[in-house]
Amino acid sequence: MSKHIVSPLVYIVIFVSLMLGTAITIWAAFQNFGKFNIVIALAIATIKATLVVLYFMHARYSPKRTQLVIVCSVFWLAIMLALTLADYDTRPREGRLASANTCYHV
Amino acid sequence: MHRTGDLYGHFQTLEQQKETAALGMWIFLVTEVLFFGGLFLTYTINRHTFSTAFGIGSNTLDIKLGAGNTVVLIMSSLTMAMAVWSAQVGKKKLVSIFLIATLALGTVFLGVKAIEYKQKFDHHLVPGLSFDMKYHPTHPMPGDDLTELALEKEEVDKAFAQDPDINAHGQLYFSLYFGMTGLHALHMIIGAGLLIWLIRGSFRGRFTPQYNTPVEIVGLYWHFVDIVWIYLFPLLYLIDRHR
Amino acid sequence: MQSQLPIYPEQASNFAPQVDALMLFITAICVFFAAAITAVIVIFFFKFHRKQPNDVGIAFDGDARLEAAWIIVPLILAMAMFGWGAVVYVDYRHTPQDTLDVYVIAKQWMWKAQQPNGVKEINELHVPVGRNVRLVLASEDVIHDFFVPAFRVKMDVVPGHYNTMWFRPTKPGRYHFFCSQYCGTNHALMAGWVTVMEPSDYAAWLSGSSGGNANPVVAGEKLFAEKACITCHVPDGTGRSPSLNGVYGAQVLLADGSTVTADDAYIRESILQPNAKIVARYLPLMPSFQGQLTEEQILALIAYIKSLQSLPVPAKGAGIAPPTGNK
Amino acid sequence: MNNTPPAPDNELPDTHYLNATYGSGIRSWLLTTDHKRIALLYLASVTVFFFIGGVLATMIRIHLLTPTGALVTPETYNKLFTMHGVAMIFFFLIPSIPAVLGNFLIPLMIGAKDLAFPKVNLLSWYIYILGGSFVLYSFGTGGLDTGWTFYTPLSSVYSNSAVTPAVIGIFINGFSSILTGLNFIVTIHTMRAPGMTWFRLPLFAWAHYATSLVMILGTPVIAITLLLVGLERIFHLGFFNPALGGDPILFQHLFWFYSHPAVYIMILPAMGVVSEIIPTFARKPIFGYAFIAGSSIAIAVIGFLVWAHHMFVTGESTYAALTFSFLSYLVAIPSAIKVFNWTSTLYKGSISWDPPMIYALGFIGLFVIGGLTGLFLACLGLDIHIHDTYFVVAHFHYIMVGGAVMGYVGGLHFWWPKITGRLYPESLSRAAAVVLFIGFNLTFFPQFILGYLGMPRRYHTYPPEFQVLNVLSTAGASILALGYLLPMAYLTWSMRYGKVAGQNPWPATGLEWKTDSPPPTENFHVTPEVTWEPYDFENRPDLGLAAGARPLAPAHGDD
Repeated sequence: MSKHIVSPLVYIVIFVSLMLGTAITIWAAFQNFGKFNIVIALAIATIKATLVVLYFMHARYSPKRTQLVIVCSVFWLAIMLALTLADYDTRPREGRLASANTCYHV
Repeated sequence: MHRTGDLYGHFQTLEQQKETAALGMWIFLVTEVLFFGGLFLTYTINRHTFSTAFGIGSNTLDIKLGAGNTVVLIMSSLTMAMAVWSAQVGKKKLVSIFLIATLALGTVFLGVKAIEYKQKFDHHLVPGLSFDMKYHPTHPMPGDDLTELALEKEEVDKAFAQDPDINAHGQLYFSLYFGMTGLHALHMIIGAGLLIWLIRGSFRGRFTPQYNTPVEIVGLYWHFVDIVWIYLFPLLYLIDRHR
Repeated sequence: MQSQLPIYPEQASNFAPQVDALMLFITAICVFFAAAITAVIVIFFFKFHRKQPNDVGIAFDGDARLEAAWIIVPLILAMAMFGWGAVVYVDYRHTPQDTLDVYVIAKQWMWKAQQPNGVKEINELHVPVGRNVRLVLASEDVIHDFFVPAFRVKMDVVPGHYNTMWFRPTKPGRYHFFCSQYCGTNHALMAGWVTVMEPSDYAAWLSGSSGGNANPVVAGEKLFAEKACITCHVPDGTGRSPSLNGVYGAQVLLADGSTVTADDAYIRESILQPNAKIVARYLPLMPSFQGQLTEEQILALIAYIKSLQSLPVPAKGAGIAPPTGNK
Repeated sequence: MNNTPPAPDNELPDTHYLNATYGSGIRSWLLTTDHKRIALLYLASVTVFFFIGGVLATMIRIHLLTPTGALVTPETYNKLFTMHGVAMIFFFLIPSIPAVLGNFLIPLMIGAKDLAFPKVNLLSWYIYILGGSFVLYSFGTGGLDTGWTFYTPLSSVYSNSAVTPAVIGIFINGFSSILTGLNFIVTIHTMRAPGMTWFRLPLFAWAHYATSLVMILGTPVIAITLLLVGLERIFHLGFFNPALGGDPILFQHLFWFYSHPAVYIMILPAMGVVSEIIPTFARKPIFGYAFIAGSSIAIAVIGFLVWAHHMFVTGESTYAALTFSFLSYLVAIPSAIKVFNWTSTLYKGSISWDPPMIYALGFIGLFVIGGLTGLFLACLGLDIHIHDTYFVVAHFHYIMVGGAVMGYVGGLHFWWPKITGRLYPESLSRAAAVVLFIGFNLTFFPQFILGYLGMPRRYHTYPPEFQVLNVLSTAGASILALGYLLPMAYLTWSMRYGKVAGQNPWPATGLEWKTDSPPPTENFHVTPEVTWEPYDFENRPDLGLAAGARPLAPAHGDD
């Protein structure tokens, strides 16, 4: 597809960043950030995934069409998650028998 | 289809053929994103509702094995990327070496996964009739860390007092755990099959700077499988490690 | 078989005229467009019929103004439909305060209804005319749906969820109700009759048929003692758990600082998942009663707690948020 | 232009895809990678499912003649409508136009020798057959009584019928759909002939591009959802079972995330067919090409934002309901654009009364009713009353049968000469189209009234006051059945005895008409080059029509 050849040096840098990201994820999981634990974990995972897509999968050097395909996949995933969760989160009282506000960590 | 050299008859040029194959793989990956997406949504809603049970379930997973596997898989992504590079610059021997390395790392990952599954079987944590979150804390296995186990017992007992259905809810966690990692492992196995096919090709020197499409698109697939794991690891192993 | 062919069901609730007006509005617009398009097509079909076998039609450019017109006009009409529909819908969802509450439990393939005084009915529902009636719907197995065409009301009955619906019958009579969510083999037999009665008749009916049926408040009070709830939930607020006097319908302050309205669903959740929402200043001590109570027993407990609504709230030992707090 | 001499008018070309020798006998069909032969494999297999679904529908209508339902038991009735829905939706409507006509035509229309991935195309047919076998196995061993919607916990816990093989079959079949969509998207991107720019693409191709988007983005979600239902049944897991902590509402979200857009998988290709037929038989460029193309994409995209309008009475939050209702109204606009543009195209056309045109105009009539009644259902205040009644049944049959099937049959009539090289009896087929239109309206229009009167769907027995309308509906269904049997009969007859069609019998402007009928295996003897705008009859002397009635005007100011 792309004529661009990514140099092994870039791959190594990305690999090291991914390792670093993994280490930070594990470290952060053992700290208590309250509800931000999940946010941090997902943020790091997303950064890692982005690095893989951009460099290992060459999306950065790919034609616009490929980049559009990637954006679409993320967009549709977001539609599915966001609109479903929007229903759950705005129910006046979640009728289910349990709820997120557990006092497990009290 | 007629085929002339590397070019299939319904294409005009090699370039067109390569573009087509890559676009096809990308679009396939889009469907994969949505496929796993349905599972992630199910996971999200249930984790939201049953955070206690999910926390306990998550803490029974072996974080060392999980983290180790993460490292192994990312390394395999690196070797896969290097295989693509080797093909692009025409280092035929390196192509084979890197592909074999990728396959080896993938196999290690699957082996570790098998060990983890075996553990869950032994601990009665596989969804089904014998599922019991209280089993393992009261039946130590050789080599268990007993203080860790005592902590787990306390946690399970406490949760059980508050939620007699904790086994059902814990089973939801493990259903999703096996569902998601199982589907991921299935993708790894398919990927390993594709790698074997590539390695055979590379031994015959098939991949050159002019023609390396198979290596590239299998690479895309392999990296995608890696990305899925990048999300699975924190979502399954690291829910509640800061207790 | 009826002698004439009706095109809409009887109007027997406050919603029926609203829904029928909305129906008429949308029908008018749609009939206009459908007729206009059909007429134009038919006219063109004959008027521009090909004369010679090798004739060609006359090409002309697209017209941006025309395109804009048939984007904007339908959009405006669609928004009008949306807006009107939304107004009616909000009315459906906004239950008035002064409702007569009837519990309706669905199971394959029957409906059980329980009047506030404990009278139980099967596949029948009696309600007084002119009163706001609220149905609290629970399912014991699969998803069902309570549908009264004459009232234009419908709500799914989802296992594991409490759904509620309300209406105000406006005309005495007997009306069909149906299960309208497919629920298995005898789905079509899961139907019955709503009887709308004059309030005096309703009162007479209630007292006449109450024999043999335990009053849910009484049953709930008995359960409250049997299950030892009372040992912690001491009415004067000195127990390990908050007093339940006056809690129903009030705002409860939770440990995490938020407040929640103590409605049926909250009380149900507190019985089944006590630690989901802990009242401020209290410990998560209460065991869960999941699996130990039937749906009917839970409803009885709720009815009992509701009957405590008017009792004095102790100064200390209640979970109710201070009245100055954010509502 | 085509460099081969056209075959004489009264005989088929010497070699074409049907008689070309690549292998012998049945193997040359079962192992073919030729998109045209695969399309015919699909044609045969979807017809089988249409037939199964049709027989079940007939039994349903006969059963409903009397309020007490004399024909079958409640269990059987529930199985009838469930299997009717599953067979028709997953195995007929969704693959019908894309996998038969789309498969056959897209490479021809864009001037390619085949789809981008011919082997994948064959694979997707085998997947379809495998999935179909599972579902037929389920039908044959206990049947299926969950409703095609598979709502949990009825499907996952309470139903005693053969749910597991059915959900596995639909899961498998999903990949057939995904691979077809993938193939189309890639083909349209990378395989176009020289000169075939995006805005010269036939609207049929645009519609299939939009359809394929829905296929690849939605189908994986239904696949995983039904897989979870299957696992729930086999291993007694609790994803959607409230007794085990799961949530049945979550199932509905996941299910409709695909199954609402799936309606667009059915209707968009039919719209594409109509967009081809109208300009051809009005002999003029289509009005508002770019708007029709764009509205296909808009429908595919906005169609993904409306799914929870199937859940207004589940206890969905008010805010979510308002959002989904609003978005549902937005999706009506692109459909309106199409209808207005088709109608305008007729203006000052040279309209022939050929059978495909009758079908296409019938499509518009039925689709308008189907589409407009969608406005009733999107309306929050109204949906509460008509949800899950026969109003819904009538509405979606107007879209799926009146729309999609009418488009499919019309498309078959339009391209039949290309597919088989032969023509069918003209007056008979024109009559069949009229019978179909009348029969359809008689069957389904009474159901709107039944629904508003409050007759719930999926009832094997109903109160006597609903009988008159049910009898009307059943009477209409018998006419409708005739409307389907007629084309089946004369199209089959024409394969052998029909008059030879020649390259371009109508004539039409698309590339597919610039090759032999039936086309050669490689589609074109020489790779074609496109130098004309779509649906332009005036600058096409090769069509042999009265050229240039007036000075040439650019067909589309906007491309």
